[in-house]
Amino acid sequence: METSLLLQNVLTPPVLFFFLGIIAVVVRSDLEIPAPLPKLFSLYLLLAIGVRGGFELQIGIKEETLLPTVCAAIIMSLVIPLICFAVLRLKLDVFNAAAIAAAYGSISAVTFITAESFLKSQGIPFDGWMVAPLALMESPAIIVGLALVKLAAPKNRPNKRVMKWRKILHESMLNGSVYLLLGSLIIGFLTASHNPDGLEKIRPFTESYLFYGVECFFLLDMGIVAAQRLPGLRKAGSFLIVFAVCMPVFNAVLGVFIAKLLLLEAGNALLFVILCASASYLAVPTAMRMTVPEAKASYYISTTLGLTFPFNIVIGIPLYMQLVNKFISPSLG
Amino acid sequence: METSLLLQNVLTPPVLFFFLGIIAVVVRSDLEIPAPLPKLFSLYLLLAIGVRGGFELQIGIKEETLLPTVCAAIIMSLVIPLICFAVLRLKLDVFNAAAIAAAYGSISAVTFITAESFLKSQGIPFDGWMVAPLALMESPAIIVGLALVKLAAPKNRPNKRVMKWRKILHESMLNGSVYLLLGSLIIGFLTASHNPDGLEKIRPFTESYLFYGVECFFLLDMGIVAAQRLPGLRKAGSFLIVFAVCMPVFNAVLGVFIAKLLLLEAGNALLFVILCASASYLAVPTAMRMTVPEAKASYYISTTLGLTFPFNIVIGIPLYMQLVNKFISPSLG
Amino acid sequence: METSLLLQNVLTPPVLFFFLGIIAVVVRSDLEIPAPLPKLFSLYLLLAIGVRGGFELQIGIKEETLLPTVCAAIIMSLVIPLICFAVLRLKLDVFNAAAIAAAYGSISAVTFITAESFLKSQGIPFDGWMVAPLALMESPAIIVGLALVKLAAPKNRPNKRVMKWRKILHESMLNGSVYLLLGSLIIGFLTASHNPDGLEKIRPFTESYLFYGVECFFLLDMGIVAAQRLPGLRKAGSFLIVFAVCMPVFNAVLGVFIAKLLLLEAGNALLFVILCASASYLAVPTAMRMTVPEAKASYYISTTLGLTFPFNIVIGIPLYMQLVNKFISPSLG
Amino acid sequence: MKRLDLIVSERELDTIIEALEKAEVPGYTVLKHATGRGPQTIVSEDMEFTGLGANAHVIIFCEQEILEKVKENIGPTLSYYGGVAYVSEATEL
Amino acid sequence: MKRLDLIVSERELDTIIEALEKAEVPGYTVLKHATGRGPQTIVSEDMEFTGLGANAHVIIFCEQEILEKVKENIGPTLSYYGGVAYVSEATEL
Amino acid sequence: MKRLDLIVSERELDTIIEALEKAEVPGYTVLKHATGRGPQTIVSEDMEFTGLGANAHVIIFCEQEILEKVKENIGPTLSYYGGVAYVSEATEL
Ligand SMILES: Nc1ncnc2c1ncn2[C@@H]1O[C@H](COP(=O)(O)O)[C@@H](O)[C@H]1O
Ligand SMILES: Nc1ncnc2c1ncn2[C@@H]1O[C@H](COP(=O)(O)O)[C@@H](O)[C@H]1O
Ligand SMILES: Nc1ncnc2c1ncn2[C@@H]1O[C@H](COP(=O)(O)O)[C@@H](O)[C@H]1O
Ligand code: NA
Ligand code: NA
Ligand code: NA
Repeated sequence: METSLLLQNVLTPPVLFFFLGIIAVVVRSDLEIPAPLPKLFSLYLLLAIGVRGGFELQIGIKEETLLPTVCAAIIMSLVIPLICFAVLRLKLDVFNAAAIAAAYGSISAVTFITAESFLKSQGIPFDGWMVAPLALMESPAIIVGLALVKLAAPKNRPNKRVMKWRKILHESMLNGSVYLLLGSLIIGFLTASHNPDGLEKIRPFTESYLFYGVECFFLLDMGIVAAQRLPGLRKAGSFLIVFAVCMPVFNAVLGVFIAKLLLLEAGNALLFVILCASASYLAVPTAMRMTVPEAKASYYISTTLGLTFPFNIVIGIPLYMQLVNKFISPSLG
Repeated sequence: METSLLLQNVLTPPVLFFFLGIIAVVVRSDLEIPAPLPKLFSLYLLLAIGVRGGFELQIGIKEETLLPTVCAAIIMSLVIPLICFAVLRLKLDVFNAAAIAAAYGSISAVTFITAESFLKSQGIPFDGWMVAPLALMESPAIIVGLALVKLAAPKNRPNKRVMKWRKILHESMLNGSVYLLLGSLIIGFLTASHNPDGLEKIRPFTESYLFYGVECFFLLDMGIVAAQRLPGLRKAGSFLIVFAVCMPVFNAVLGVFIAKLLLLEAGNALLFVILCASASYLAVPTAMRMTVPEAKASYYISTTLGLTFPFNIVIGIPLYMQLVNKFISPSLG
Repeated sequence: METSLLLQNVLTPPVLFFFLGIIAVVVRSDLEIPAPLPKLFSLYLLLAIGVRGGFELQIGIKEETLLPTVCAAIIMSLVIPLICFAVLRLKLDVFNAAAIAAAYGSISAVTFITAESFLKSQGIPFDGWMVAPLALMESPAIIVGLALVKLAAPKNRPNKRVMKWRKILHESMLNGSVYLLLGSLIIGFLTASHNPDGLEKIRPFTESYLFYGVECFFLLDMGIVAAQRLPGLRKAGSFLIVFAVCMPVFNAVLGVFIAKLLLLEAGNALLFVILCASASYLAVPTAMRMTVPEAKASYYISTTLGLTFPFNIVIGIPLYMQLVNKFISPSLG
Repeated sequence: MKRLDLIVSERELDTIIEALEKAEVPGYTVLKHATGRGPQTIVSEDMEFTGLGANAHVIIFCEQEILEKVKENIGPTLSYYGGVAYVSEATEL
Repeated sequence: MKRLDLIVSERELDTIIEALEKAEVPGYTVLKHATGRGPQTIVSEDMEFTGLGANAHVIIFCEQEILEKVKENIGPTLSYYGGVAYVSEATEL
Repeated sequence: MKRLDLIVSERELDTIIEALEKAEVPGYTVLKHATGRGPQTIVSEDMEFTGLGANAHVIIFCEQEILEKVKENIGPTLSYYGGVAYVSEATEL
């Protein structure tokens, strides 16, 4: 059964375009999507996810599972970086370990979207408000990462640069992509509650085929980027390669158990697992670049973008689905 | 009642995104929409407004109020710069006064669109052909501005640069955004009259949710730009700050009286008022930059973009609506 | 009758926007569509054509005319460059002759799209799988062009650069735009055969009004580019000017005869003729630039983009339609 | 050999390039989308969408004689519209 | 007259420009979207969409005295975040 | 210290950078999307969408010895595909 799930996941346009991007690099085609077009896609996707999430949140605000799920998600985004940090310290210095740990505590919105598409194609229902935990998992992970640097780093940091809590909070909340996602969420929520007409006008922009098409385009670019990043990862050594594949699976297993405790149904459970298993390549690296320049950008970008992201998109989603089927809805397993 | 109108205006997605952009700058988020994406949105909006306007013009061409309205609009775009020039000369030299005056005689297409959205959300009908006066108010304002420089400027202009009428006309008619708007208007008109099929194929592109979505995106960027411009305005001094808020209101009041004379109904009246009250940050600055380099770009850009635009979008539209309600359709006031 | 067909072709939004672009250059408006926006439109159009073609191919795969048409198209893309080369050698050296010849053997996707729009507006049916021959005509033309250089060029090429077959194949198949078109075709095909749901989600993105709108935008830019290219062509001399107009017509006549032999109906016949008559300005120039730097880019770009493309878009399509009507479906002629 | 660096508004680029061509420079390179501040003006990124145009950085490698002609030709434009022009030494690799 | 070329990460640009303004440079020009490699880092195009930011190339024409002040002001940023700063001779055209 | 300015077609950039790496330059900076004219070719903005690629401006700060190696490595590419390479003096700030 797993291969059939895998195939069903792979044979969707977004994942196929992701492969098209990877193959382009492998066969040395000169296909490229020049800057700032990927930024356009990324801004659009964040805005669209946010607005939709705000709307769904307004509808689902009274559902019983919502609050526990959000809280559990935030806790996961605090705990996962700590686990990752412990593992990474086996081989890496404090700066690099903290930066990578923060990335794995945070989330990847595009992995989330792809999982949603997968659920839809499988006919498995899920709640739109799962975007809320998504939006709330970035900041805590960044805070933990920076706090680890503050507390664990050698006291004599070069240039006596002291990290201030104020700065940590700023980087974690006001980072461009976190800000746009949270802001759009609030706009979606406000519009849904005070201006249903306005909502009807913006929804097609954020939910129709345009979203699906941009997702395909973005994944095409992500395929190119991921494949270009892979050699960088090889340089970083086998420890990080193993980490970039095993850590998401470990986090996913953790996520399955929490999802079971939360009594989530299969669809929401998969999304929750994806939040745990995916790693950030937007907000966290940006925050780290500014505040922890000692960490190598090539490390935290190559692990998340070059290996964990493709792994999750291609193999992770159907694999986690099977885990969910087994442990959460055994009747379907 | 005004606060309720204000709230209804503010709680629409485009205005909320405008605020999101402003706040991003205030809280120092690093959110940015890199060039040339804002240009893409701006080109799309001009093209879409033009095509729709041409189509509506073709339908409404025989309506009685159309011709008088268009003529009145053109006259306003000639008269307003003269009034503004007189006011601005109190404190500024000829070059700066003429450049700013031209900007206030001209229009802001995005303010117009936002007012349309506002009318729709209020359920107040208006005519699509109001785009025609919009398209025809840019060139006259530029002509007046440049003519003022030609006539009033010190005879010994640096480098003995003589302004030729030919050049004035060229700048006023063939400026990129004027040209695209007028060209699209003509294309919309031609298509509507000779090729109804073609029209049906292009209309969804220019009128559907895509338009609304791009409007939101563009206003997000405008919020960022406006907030970045504000400090520049502070440098320019309090005279220009007061001007940038009071002049639009004065022009709006003028517009209300003309609208009453023209017997326009509430919807068209508000749009007419908006044309009078709004100021150009696309066509006029571009023309001025080329032909009147003596005027400071930071002056005419900061007043229009940094203050008049946000004022109109947030407070102006509901305020002018109330004026219209009071003087034009008193039964509703 | 011809003028009526011509008018019907010209009075469609895409062609009108093409004119708007040309006129912008002629009257020296400063309208411009900054890079990389044209690239965005071009990527989107290739992706959309490809996906749609793959889907239609999956439907039409068992149709009798499909295989012969594809084979004939490939043969044409091998034969036309040879004819062109023979003609061009009258005045040009091997390098330039081969590069231009390859361009005319290949195709222009936007000319093809415009012809489809024309057919739709005329109510003439055609098959969607005609995209398959389109996608398959680029590579062979490039191969012939490079083979001509390899075989006919002076043996002592500067820097003793030897052209390897491996490199020729790489350039002809893995060129960015060929790769995206073929890749999207395969994705469309795979999705259509294995995941009808996924297809339904991607189709509106590639076939709805978004496609038509982007086509308009792209043609606006192409108008600007073509008009800017024209002076370059004048420098290249009258031989190339005559060639750029007469060769497409000759190829079209050839195409009409082959289409008659293939028993194609009017719609497909016109598209087949367009494939023969149009010339590449994306894939072929890119391949030539890399492998035959001795050929002047201004020659092969200016002929295809500055003259053949506008000629085909404006006059060619209705002209070829009339040819098709005369020779293929005489009852309608 | 000399290296000339011009920084001018994108909107005056056509005039400048015409002037360069008239001075018969052997070649030139243009980098657009430059921003910056000078004694007179501030040019920021949003100039781009408003149509005001950012700055362009023009690099010219040429002989001293040509430099003289360039100076004559572009002088008026620079003094009217602003912009800077600096010369350094350069030798071919 | 001197010409100073700075190449720094776009994300530190604001700090750098503040430092330049404090040193009272007569003007500066910024070219963004630069990529490259240094002794410490590789900066590629995809830095752009991830928000990491590419590099910026900053050009400053100024007198020797100002250069000293610039050095003081931007020194710490360069040594902490990386980036290069080189000076050449230049004369006004 | 020397400053090397290369202006080459974007399409040859990979070859050039490989050559630079082989010459063991300490670093380099690339600015893409440059347009221009040389003795042989004109490169305009629309090269971008056609896939022909605009020019790239590559800046390298390095020692004289490395320059020699760079010259050897990129010489053939430059003479075959066109492009310019100029050297000036530079000192670290
Ligand atoms: N000292 C300088 N160093 C580098 N760039 C400058 C300098 N002065 C002016 N610029 C550039 O030249 C442009 C025009 O300056 P201005 O002469 O003030 O109009 C500015 O926007 C800067 O990009
Ligand atoms: N020797 C060099 N020549 C030119 N650019 C350099 C050089 N070294 C560093 N850079 C640029 O400076 C940036 C920062 O380098 P780094 O000091 O390694 O962080 C690099 O990404 C390059 O763009
Ligand atoms: N004298 C020059 N000064 C500045 N840039 C040049 C010069 N000559 C050539 N270039 C640049 O180098 C590119 C290639 O020139 P070419 O050698 O003619 O192929 C041109 O497109 C210009 O951008
Ligand atoms: Na995670
Ligand atoms: Na006005
Ligand atoms: Na052809």
